[in-house]
Amino acid sequence: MIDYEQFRQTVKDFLKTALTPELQRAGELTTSVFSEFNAALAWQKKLHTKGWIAPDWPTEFGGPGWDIQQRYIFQEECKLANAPSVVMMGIQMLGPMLMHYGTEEQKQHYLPRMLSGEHIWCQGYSEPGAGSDLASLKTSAVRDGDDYVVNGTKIWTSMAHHANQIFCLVRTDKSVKPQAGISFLLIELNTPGISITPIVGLDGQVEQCQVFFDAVRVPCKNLVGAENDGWSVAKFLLEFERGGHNFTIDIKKQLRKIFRQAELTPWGKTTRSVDPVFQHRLAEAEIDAMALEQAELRIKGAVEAGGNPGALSSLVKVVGTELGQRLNELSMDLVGPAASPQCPELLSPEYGGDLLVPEHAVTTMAEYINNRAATIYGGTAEIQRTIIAKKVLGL
Amino acid sequence: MIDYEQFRQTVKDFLKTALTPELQRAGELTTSVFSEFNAALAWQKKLHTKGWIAPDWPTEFGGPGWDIQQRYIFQEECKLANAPSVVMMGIQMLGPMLMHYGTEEQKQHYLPRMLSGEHIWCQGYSEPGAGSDLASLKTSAVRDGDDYVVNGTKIWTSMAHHANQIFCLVRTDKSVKPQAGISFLLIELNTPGISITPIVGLDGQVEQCQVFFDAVRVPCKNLVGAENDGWSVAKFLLEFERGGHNFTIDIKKQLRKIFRQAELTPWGKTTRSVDPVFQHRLAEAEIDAMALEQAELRIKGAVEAGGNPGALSSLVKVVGTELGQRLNELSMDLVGPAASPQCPELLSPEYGGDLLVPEHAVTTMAEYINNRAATIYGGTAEIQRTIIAKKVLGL
Amino acid sequence: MTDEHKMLQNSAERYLRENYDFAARQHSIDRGNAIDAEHWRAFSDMGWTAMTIPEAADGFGFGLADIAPVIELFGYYLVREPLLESALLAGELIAAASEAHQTRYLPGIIDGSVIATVAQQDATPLTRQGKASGQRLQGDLQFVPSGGIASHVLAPLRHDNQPHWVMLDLSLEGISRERYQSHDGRQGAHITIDLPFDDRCVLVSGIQAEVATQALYQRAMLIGAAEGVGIMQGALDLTVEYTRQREQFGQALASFQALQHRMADMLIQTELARSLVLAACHAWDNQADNASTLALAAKAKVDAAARTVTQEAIQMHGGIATTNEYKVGHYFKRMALLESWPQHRDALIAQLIQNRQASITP
Amino acid sequence: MTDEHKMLQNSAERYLRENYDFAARQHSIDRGNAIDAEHWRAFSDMGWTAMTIPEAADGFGFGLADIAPVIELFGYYLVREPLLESALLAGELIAAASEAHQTRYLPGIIDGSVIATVAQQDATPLTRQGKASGQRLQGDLQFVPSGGIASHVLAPLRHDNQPHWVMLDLSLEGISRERYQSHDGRQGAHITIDLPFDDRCVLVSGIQAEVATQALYQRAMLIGAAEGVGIMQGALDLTVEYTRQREQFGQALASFQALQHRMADMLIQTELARSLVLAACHAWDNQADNASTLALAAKAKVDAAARTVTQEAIQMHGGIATTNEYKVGHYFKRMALLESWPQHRDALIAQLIQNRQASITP
Repeated sequence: MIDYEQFRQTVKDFLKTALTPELQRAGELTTSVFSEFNAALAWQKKLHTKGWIAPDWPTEFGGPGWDIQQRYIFQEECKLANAPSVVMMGIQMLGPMLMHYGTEEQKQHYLPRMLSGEHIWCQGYSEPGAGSDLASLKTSAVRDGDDYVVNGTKIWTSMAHHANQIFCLVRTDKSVKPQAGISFLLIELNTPGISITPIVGLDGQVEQCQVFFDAVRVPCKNLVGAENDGWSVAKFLLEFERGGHNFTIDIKKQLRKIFRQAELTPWGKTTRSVDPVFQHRLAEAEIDAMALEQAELRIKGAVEAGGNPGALSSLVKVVGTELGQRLNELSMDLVGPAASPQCPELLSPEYGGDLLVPEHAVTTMAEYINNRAATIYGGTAEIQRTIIAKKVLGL
Repeated sequence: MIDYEQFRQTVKDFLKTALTPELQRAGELTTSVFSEFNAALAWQKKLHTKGWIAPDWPTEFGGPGWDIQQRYIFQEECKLANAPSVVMMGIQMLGPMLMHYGTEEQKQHYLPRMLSGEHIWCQGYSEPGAGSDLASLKTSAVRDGDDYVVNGTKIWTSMAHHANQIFCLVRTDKSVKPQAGISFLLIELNTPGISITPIVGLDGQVEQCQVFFDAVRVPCKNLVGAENDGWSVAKFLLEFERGGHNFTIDIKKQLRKIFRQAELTPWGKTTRSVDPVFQHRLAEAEIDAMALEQAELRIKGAVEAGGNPGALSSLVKVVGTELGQRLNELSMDLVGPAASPQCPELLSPEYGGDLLVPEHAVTTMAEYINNRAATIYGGTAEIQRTIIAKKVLGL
Repeated sequence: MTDEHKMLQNSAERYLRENYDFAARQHSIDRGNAIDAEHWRAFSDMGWTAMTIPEAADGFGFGLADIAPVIELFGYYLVREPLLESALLAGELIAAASEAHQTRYLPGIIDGSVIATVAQQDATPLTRQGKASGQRLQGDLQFVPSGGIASHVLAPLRHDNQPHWVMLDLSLEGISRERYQSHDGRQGAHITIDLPFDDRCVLVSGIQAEVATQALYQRAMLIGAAEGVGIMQGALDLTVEYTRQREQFGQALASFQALQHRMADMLIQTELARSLVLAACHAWDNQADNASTLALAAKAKVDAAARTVTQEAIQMHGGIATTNEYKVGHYFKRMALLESWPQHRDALIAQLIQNRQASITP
Repeated sequence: MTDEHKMLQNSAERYLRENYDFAARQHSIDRGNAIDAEHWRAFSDMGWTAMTIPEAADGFGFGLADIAPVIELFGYYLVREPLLESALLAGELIAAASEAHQTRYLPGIIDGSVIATVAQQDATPLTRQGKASGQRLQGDLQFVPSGGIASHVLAPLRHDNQPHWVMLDLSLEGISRERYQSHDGRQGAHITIDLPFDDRCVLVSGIQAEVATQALYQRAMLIGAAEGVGIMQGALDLTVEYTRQREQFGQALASFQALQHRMADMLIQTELARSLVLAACHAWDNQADNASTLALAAKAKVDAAARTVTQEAIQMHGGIATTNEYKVGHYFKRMALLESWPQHRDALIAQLIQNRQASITP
C-alpha cells in the first residue's frame, strides 16, 4: 500500500528545491497551456534528471512507476507550486502512441530523446480547411524509393517555432475513402523544404504556426504503423488527448486565484469577497468544479480498472474547458480596467520593471483571450457534444 | 391627435364598473392563456355591449376604431385590472382571416356571431404526428355533392369542449405536394360524426381536446379561400398568431406579482425583496423585459407604417415566451413548499373556503406548469429559431 | 459496492420495472389512493424499509453511498410511496434516539406499519404550554410532505430554550390534518397539534437534538439529490426514446443536430450530478470533513441541473409532454417540488459560501 | 430620424466601409500609431466631431438617439480613434460649462486639434494641496482610456468637500504619463499630475459638478452600449458570412442546425440590445424620468449580451478566430474592455435595483 501523504511530501520537498523563483515566476505568468519556452525546457531537464518527466510512462521506457493517484498528486503539486508546463506533445501524445505502434528501432531512437528534451515535438494534424474534420486532409506523401515526398501544409501546430520534430498525418492514397488513405509520419523539422510561419495569437503572442512542406523527403522508416493505417493511429492519439488531462487541477488553481482577486477588489465599502452576488456566482462555479472533480475520479477509476474512458472523455473535456472559461470571466469581472494593458514584457519571467497593473491582474486578460481556444482545439465543444450524442445516447 | 391619457382614464372608468369582483377574481386565478370559461364568456358579453370586444377589427366589422397605441393601453389596463381573458380564437385569429379571404356571406354570417359570443371557435390545425409540421396533416375532406365529407382527427384544440365551431385545415388533394392539397373549412361542432375527447393537462385541468371526425358532412359553402389553397390561408393566420400578442403586458404583470411575492417571502431576518442575490436575478429579467418592450414597440411601429412584422414576430415570440418562463421560475423560487397543493377548487372563482397556501402563491405552480406550453404552441421555440436563421440570416 | 448492494439494486430495478407501471400509478392517484398498499407491502417484504436501519435494530445498516443507485430508481420510476422519508430519513433520527424509542418505532418502520414523515426545515417548532402538571403540546406543521398518508410525524419542539425532536402518532386525539393532493401525486397535509404533553414522545433533546437537526436535513439533501439524479436519467431516457421514433419534416427528431447537442447537455448534467451525489453520500457515510459542503453542493447542483433537464425534456417532446397521461411531465412536477425540500437552492448556496469562508484560514 | 441624420449615417457608413480597412488598422497598430491621423482628420472634416456639440457652439446639436446608428458603426468597424470619448463625452461636459470654457475648447474638439478623454468613474479625485498662494494640483489617474494619445483629460477634483471637474492640457509641465498599448488597439495611460493649481482649469463645481458626474457616466453608458451593439452586429455578420462559405464534413457550417439556432440567438440578443439602447438614448435626449434606469439597463444588457455574442462568434469560427490577423477576435477584445467602462455590470444592476426600490411607493 502506497503512503500517498508521504509521496506528496516527497514531491513537495523536491519542488521546494528544484523550482527556482525564476521557474516559479514563469509558471505564474503562464497564460495558456504553454509556459515561456526556455523555462519549460529548463524545467523539463530538471524533471528528467530526477526521473519524473514522464509520469504516465511504464518504467521500462523511463516512467517513474507511479499509480494514477500518485500521478494526480504530482500534477497537482506542480500546478499549485507554479511549476512551468513542459511542452508535452512528445511525452504525452506521441510517446504512448509509439510504444503501441512504433517499431523497436523507433522506440529506441525517439523515446529517450523525447524525455531528455533533445527532441521537441509538435503535432501536424489540422490543415487550412480541415480543422476538426481531419479526414479531409490534403498534405500528400508519395513514395519515391526509400523516401516519402511530402507536399502540403499544416496549421495550428503549437510550438512549431521551438520544435525540431513534427509528427504528421499525410495522405498516401487518394483513391480510397478519405479515412482509409492516411498515414502517420515522423519528420525532422530541419529537413530541406520545410518552412515555418508563426501565427500571432489574439493576445499578440506566438504559440501556433503554419508549417509548409515543399517536396520534403522523409525516410520510409519514419512511417508509424502500416501505410494507410494512420487513421487508427490518430484516433488512438486523440483519445489520449481528450482523456489525458486533469482539468480539476487547473480549475482549483483558478479558483484559488479568484478567491484572492476577490479579496483585493474593492466593492463599495468592502471587497468583492463579501459581495453576495459575486459570491453566489462563484459558488455556482465551485459546485460545478466539485462535480467535475468527482466525474474525473469516476473516469480515473474506470481507467484504473482497465477500461477505456471512451465518450466520458468528451464529457470531461466539455465541462472542464467551459468551466475554465467561466472562471476566466469571473476573473475578468474582478480586474476591471486593469485588463486593458497589452504589454508582452509584463508576462516575461525576466521582466523586473513596474507592473502597470495590480500583480494579481497581470495575466487575467491574456488568460481570458487564450482560453477561448480550449473549446476549439483537441476536438471542438461541438464535436464533443456530437460524440456524446452518437456514442453515448445512440442518436 | 388622440389624448391617450384621457383614453386610458376612460378605459379605467369602464373597468371600475364593469369588472365585478367575481370577474376580477377569475382574472387573478387565471393560470394559463385561458380564464375560467363562464367568466370569460360573461366578460365577452360585457365588452361586446360596450363595443370593445374586437379592438383590432376595422370599424366596418364592429371594431372600436382604435389605433395601435389605444389598443395597447386597453389591453394593458385590462390585464392590470385582472380582467379575465376572452376566448380569442375567433376574434383574434379567424376574424381577420375571414375579412381577407371570406365570402360576403361568410363575413355576414360569422363575424357578428363571433363578437357576441354566440359562436365560440376553436382551431383545428395540429394532428397526432403533425404538430409543428403542419404540411403532413392527414384529416381528409372529400367532395360529395354540395358537401365535403371529413374524416380524421385534430389534436391540441384548445377550448373545444366549450366551443361550438371549429376552423380546420383538411387535405383535399393527396396527389400533389403536401402543402398544395390543403383546404380551410369552417365546421359546426354539433354536426353528426364529431366527437370530442378532453385532454387532461399536467396541472390536472382540461384546456385541450382531441376532436374526431367520422364521415362528417360539411357544406361546401363553408370552404374559406379556394380549394387546395388552405396553406396560404393558414400561413396568414399563423403570422397573426405570432405577431398578435403583446408579451410585455403579461410580463409586466408577472413582474409586479414577483415584487409582491418577494416582499412576502421570509429570508433570514428579512425578506427576499432585499436579498441581493434574488434581486440581481430579478433585475436581469427586468432588463430583458425592458428590452422586449422596446423590441415590441419597434415592431408595432413597423406595422403601423404598413409593414409586415415578418420574422421579427419570431424574435418576439421566442423572447416573450422564454422570459415568461424565467419569471415563472422566479416565482417558484419564492413560494417554496406552498407550490405543492394541487387543488382545482382553489383556482375556481366561486371557491370561498380556506386557501391552504398564502394567497399570492395559489396560482404559481399551475402557472409554472402551464406556461411550459408557451414555447411549444403557435410554432415551437425551435421552429422560431429556424425561421430566424433562414429568413433573417439567410442560413 | 459489494455483491449485497448490487443484488439489492438489481432486485429493486426488476421489481419497479415490472410492477411500478406508470399508467397504473396514475390510475391509483385518480382513484384517490394516497399510496398503493400493494407496493408498500412489497417494499417492506423485499427489505427496502430496512436498508439503512442499523443492524442492531434488524436492519441492513447500509450507507447512503451503497444504496444511492436504489434511491435513484425511486426517482426514475416516480415512486410516490414515502419510503425514503420514512425509512431512510425518519428512521435515521429514530436510530439516533434511545433504545426504548428504537424498539418502539423501528420494527414498525421495517414492517411498514409505521409510515413516518418529517416536518419542513423551516417549520415553526411546537411548544409546550400550561402548568407543569397539565402541559399541552401545541403547534401547526405546514406542508408536511406525505403528511396525508403518514402514521407518524417527526417534528421539532422548542421548550426551555432547548431544541427537541418529538415523534407523534397522527391518530392521537388532539391532532387534526387538512389533507391535500400534491402536484407530485402524493398526499400532503397541514397538521394541527393540540394535545396533552407526554414526554415519551421526545426522541432527542439539547445538543443531541441540534446535531440531529443538522444530520436530518443534510440527509434529506442527499436523499433528495439522489432521487433527483434518477429523475434526470428518466427524463433523458424518455426524451432519447421519443425523439428517435418521432418524425417531423420526414426525419426522426433525434437526427436534428440542435436537439442532439441539447440531449448531450442533458447527459452531461446528469452525469455531473450523479458523480457529485455519489461522492457526497460517501463523504456522509464516512463522516468526512467536507461532508456538509458536499451535501449542500450536491443538492444545489441537482436542483439547478434537474430543473433544466426536465424542462428540456418537455420542450423536446412538444405537446404530448403537457398532458397528464404522459410520463415526462411528472418528472418535471416532482422535481419542482423536490427543489424546495428541505430548503431552496439559494439557501444552500449561502450556507456553502459560509462554509468556505469559515474554512479559509487567513 | 430626419433626413439630416440619415445622411450622416449614410456618409459615415460609406466612409468607414471604403476607408476603415481592418488590415490597414492592424498595420497601423503594428507600426505603433496610437491613432491614424488621416482618419482623425477625415472624421473632423466630415463633421462627426461636431455631431452632438450644441448649435450655439457651431455643432449640429444632434441627440444621442439621432446618431445611435453612427455610434454603432464605430463598433462595427472597430474604430479606435477616440472620437466618441472626445467629441460625444468630454464635449458634452464642456458644453455644460461656462461660455469661456466652451470657447476655449469646443473649436479644438470640432477641428480635431483637441483630443479629450475622461477619467475612470472610480478614479480617486485630484486634490489641491498647499497654501492658498501656492497651491498644487495633484493626483494619479489610472487606466485612462486613450490617455496615451489624448491632448486633454477631464478629471474629478475634490476640494473643500466639494466636487469639481477640471480639464487639463496633458502637455503641461508637471504632468507625466506612462503609456501602454491596450488590448483593443488603443493607447491608454496612467497619468500623474503635480503642478501649480490654476483655477481656469475648473469647468464646473458643486451641485453642477455632481450633476455633471451623473450625466457624464450615464452618457458613457449609452455611448458604450451603442458601440457594443455595433460590435455584436459585426461579430454576427462575420459569423454568418464565414459559416456560409466554410465547409466541414462536406457541408457548409451554416447548414448545421445547432449552429443555426445559436446564430439565431445572436441575432435575437443583438436586436433586443439595439431596441433597448435606442429607447435609452431617446429617454436621455428627452430627459425622461426613466432615463437613468434605461441607461443602466441598456449598458448592462449590452455587456452581458455582447460577451456571449462575441464568444459565440469565436467559437463558431474555430481556430482562425484565435489569430490576431482575423477580425472577429478583435470584437471580443474590444468588448472585454468596454464591459468595465464606465463601471462593471454588477454595479449597474445594483444601481438599477436601488432605482426601482426607490420608485416603488409603498
